[in-house]
Amino acid sequence: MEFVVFWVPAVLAVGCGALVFRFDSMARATFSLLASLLCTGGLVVLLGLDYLGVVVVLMMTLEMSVMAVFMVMYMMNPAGLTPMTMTHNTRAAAVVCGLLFALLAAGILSAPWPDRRGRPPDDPTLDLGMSLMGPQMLTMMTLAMALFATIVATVVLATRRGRYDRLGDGLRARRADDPVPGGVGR
Amino acid sequence: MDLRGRIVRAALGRPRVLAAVSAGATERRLAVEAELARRGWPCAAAPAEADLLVVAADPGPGTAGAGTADWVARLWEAMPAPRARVPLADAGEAAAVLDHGLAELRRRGGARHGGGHRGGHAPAPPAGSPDSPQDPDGPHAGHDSGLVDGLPLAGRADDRDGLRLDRLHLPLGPALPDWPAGLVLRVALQGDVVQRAAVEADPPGPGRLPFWNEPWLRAAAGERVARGEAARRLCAAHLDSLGRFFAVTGWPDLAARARYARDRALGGAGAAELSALVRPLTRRARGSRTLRWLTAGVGVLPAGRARSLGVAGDAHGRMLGWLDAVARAASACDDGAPLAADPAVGPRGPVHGPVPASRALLDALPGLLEGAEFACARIVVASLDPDLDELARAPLPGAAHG
Amino acid sequence: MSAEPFLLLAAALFCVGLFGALTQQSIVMLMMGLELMLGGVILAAATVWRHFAPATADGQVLIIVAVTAMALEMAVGFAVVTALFRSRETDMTDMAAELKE
Amino acid sequence: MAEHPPSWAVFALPVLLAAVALVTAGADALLAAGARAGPARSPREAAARAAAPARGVLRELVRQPRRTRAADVALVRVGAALLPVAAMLAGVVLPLGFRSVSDLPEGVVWYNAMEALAWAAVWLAGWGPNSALSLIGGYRFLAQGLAYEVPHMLAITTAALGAESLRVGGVVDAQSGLWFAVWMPAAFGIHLLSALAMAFWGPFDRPAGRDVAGGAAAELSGVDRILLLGGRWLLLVVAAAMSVPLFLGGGHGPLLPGWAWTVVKTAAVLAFLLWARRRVPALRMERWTEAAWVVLTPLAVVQALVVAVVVLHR
Repeated sequence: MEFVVFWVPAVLAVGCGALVFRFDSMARATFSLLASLLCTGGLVVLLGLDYLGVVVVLMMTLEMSVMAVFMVMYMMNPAGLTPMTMTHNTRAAAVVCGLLFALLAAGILSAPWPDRRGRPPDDPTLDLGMSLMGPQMLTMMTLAMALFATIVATVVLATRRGRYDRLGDGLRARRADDPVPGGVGR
Repeated sequence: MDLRGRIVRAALGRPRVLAAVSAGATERRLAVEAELARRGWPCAAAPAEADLLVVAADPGPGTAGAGTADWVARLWEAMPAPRARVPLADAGEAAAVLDHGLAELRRRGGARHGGGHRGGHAPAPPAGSPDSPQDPDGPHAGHDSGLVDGLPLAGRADDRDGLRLDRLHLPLGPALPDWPAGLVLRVALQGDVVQRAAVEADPPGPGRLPFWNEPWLRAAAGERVARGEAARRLCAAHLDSLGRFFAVTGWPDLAARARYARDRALGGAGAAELSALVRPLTRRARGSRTLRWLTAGVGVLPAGRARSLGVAGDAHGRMLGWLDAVARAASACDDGAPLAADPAVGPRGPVHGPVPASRALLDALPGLLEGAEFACARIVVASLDPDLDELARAPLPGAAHG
Repeated sequence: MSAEPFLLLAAALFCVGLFGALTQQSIVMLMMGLELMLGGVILAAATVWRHFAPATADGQVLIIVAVTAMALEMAVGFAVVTALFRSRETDMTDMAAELKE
Repeated sequence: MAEHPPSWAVFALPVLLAAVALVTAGADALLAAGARAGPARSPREAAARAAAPARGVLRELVRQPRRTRAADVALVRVGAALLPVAAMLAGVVLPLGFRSVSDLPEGVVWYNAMEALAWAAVWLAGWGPNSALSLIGGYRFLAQGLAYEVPHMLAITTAALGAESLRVGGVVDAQSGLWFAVWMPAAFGIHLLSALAMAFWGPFDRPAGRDVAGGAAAELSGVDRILLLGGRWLLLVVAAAMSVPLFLGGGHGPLLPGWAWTVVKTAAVLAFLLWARRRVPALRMERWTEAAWVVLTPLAVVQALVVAVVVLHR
């Protein structure tokens, strides 16, 4: 049973991951990546981290769905109805990756892994919460700052119109001048 | 096998009907819609969900006739089996034609499972929207020029947001749900934003009076027409427009009520009954702050232009105008006095203007549609609701019977 | 189950992702490769937490960081692509405007 | 306090959810027909009207599936099938009374993750047929998702915060006294809105709206159509039913047993949604997104803050 529960998602994860770069349709590539990451999330649950596994599933579903739209918008040849050859250095990359995998595998199989120290807490989610939001909150604060900076940076990068374009010099306009008026008018 | 036959029978008992309506067939469309509502048969929004195709399309003059045959044939191709198709030549035959269609559908539904000769491959209709079968570019088309699977690929062009994304050319209409019959808009879409639109109106064949203008035209021709009859027609015309408007803004409940009132108006209900039907409709539509929030500021016409077209400045205002006119007309339905021939103002505007009122509305469309998102574009079209019947060569006063 | 199969799988995901990231020309596809690599990291972190250090939450925190990194990488990636798409066109119109003068 | 359910519950859940979905759809069809053709003249006519969804299912079963040109059939199939599966999986944590099929330790997050699968499902079903209108439906759902998801997450987080538990059973237990709907009304309202939005139904039905000829479902026929449109009803039922354990006290109530209270409350929520749908036009995302981000999200944050302060001082 355990064998099936591990190997089915494992094979699917790697298989779908490889297919991402084989498919010539953007939609298929994106959702193949999603399938791969969903399997990863499932395996994280299998490892006893229910909360994080489900969060991975949630985040990846939302991310990949949005990604699909950007893919269709920006990729050359969105549907990839014509075969897509947008690769370079395939051979060198294959050699590098093969070597890396061999190296990692050798390391994994030969390393003298330490014994387990301690035992899992009853509620790993509580444990995670305490270490994220506990006395210091350092990790959480850093992540929050990073997220905030990203929001600002991405908006600056992606938008063409600033608030002076929208609300006029001096920001006096009562309603923003947008190509499509929003619901609140700001 | 009897069980299977019964399942097919039950399943097809109330088929979904798709009406293919060309310009000039307004009366037949109304008859079909009223009959469907009476029987509780659903109206299909797209060929994929339709079982029965009712063709109320005249072969128009010249090339337009060939065009009509073409789009109807494509609709038919896009319907999955079991399916049936019936022509409707006269509004009075609607009930008989639907009965015939149902019998035909049941026969085919049975035959498919018996003989299986209709089974096998589903037809492969062209890509694009179900109602715009000539659309050559599916959205799967890419940047590169060339053909894939026989479909040309989309090119890039300037867009509203300065990104130069793929542009998709496709015709909207003539068989979109809640769409003016006969209207085809050739639009360039980027995502769901209309970048450019051109109107292609298929004028109806000669020989039929525009249904909504009929009382005024007849009065102008010297016939005695009761004022109440004109008011009734006006009321029904605006209720029809309101039905479309509400359907397109996504308020199916109010759309259904408007259409029920319209069917009653055309079915000869008295002024009291009509007013009772119209009053709650008006109150709800007027009182809905959500509707105002959603449709105010959509499809804004400059004041002068709006005045010359005889409509209000934005979609919400145009809807309010219809509501007022409907309420007024509903109470005047029983007026027996003769209709004066002179200020012949039909539902869309003056009946005898140098240019048909709907032509002016059509000319206003492309400018309003550019840069609008698809949903807004639909609302703009529904809020102007041009009547393509009017584009037939307008019969001169006194020659209406010619 | 023991830790090795999980770690091998994580390594495989990482390498497949790396292959994609190295070979793909377009930024978007490159990001897909990065996502896969981070998927491998997530799996490895979960394995390490489970099999070697369950008493502390370090492995879990690492997963949170990796998930955040994925989100950030995607957001920034698409913002950059959007900016590129836009600037390429504005460059061209700027040039056109200069020519006119 | 959650008891272990019998093993047949796994099989009973889909049947039960489908039955509730069919009844809800029937009630909606009855109301719709009443608006279009006047009140039913006989009980027989009313029954025939209410049977419309069931007849629709039969009808699609005898119909051929159809294919559009250059369609990606595999993606359509995956998308259409994913929607009901996601709804069922989300329903796993739904308690009937005080028992659910599986009271997962982080049931609230599970529910959120499963309904999020609808994003992928609807987009795939819209993209697959290679048809402009159906793709517009797919795009619209993603825009809708971006609008509703953040307030929605905050709303259900608020419920979990109030109960200090991510377990749905725990949230129900915390409401043995005061219902959450009473002291977190904003979160409750937002959850109802997002229930409609995630099922792209009612005022949020634009992804499958009639103005795009059925949107994501425009090109589907046969089993695919049943799966997508049925999945949508299932999602609506699950999301509406979820508001009962999260905000309306689950099975808590006087006199009646827990399961009966769950049924009564779920029916009340569904009836309210059916009624509300008839009162409001559909919300377009180009207007709604801004409202959701500028008004609802801060509102949800403030609500969560208030609840957090209350919980700290309890």
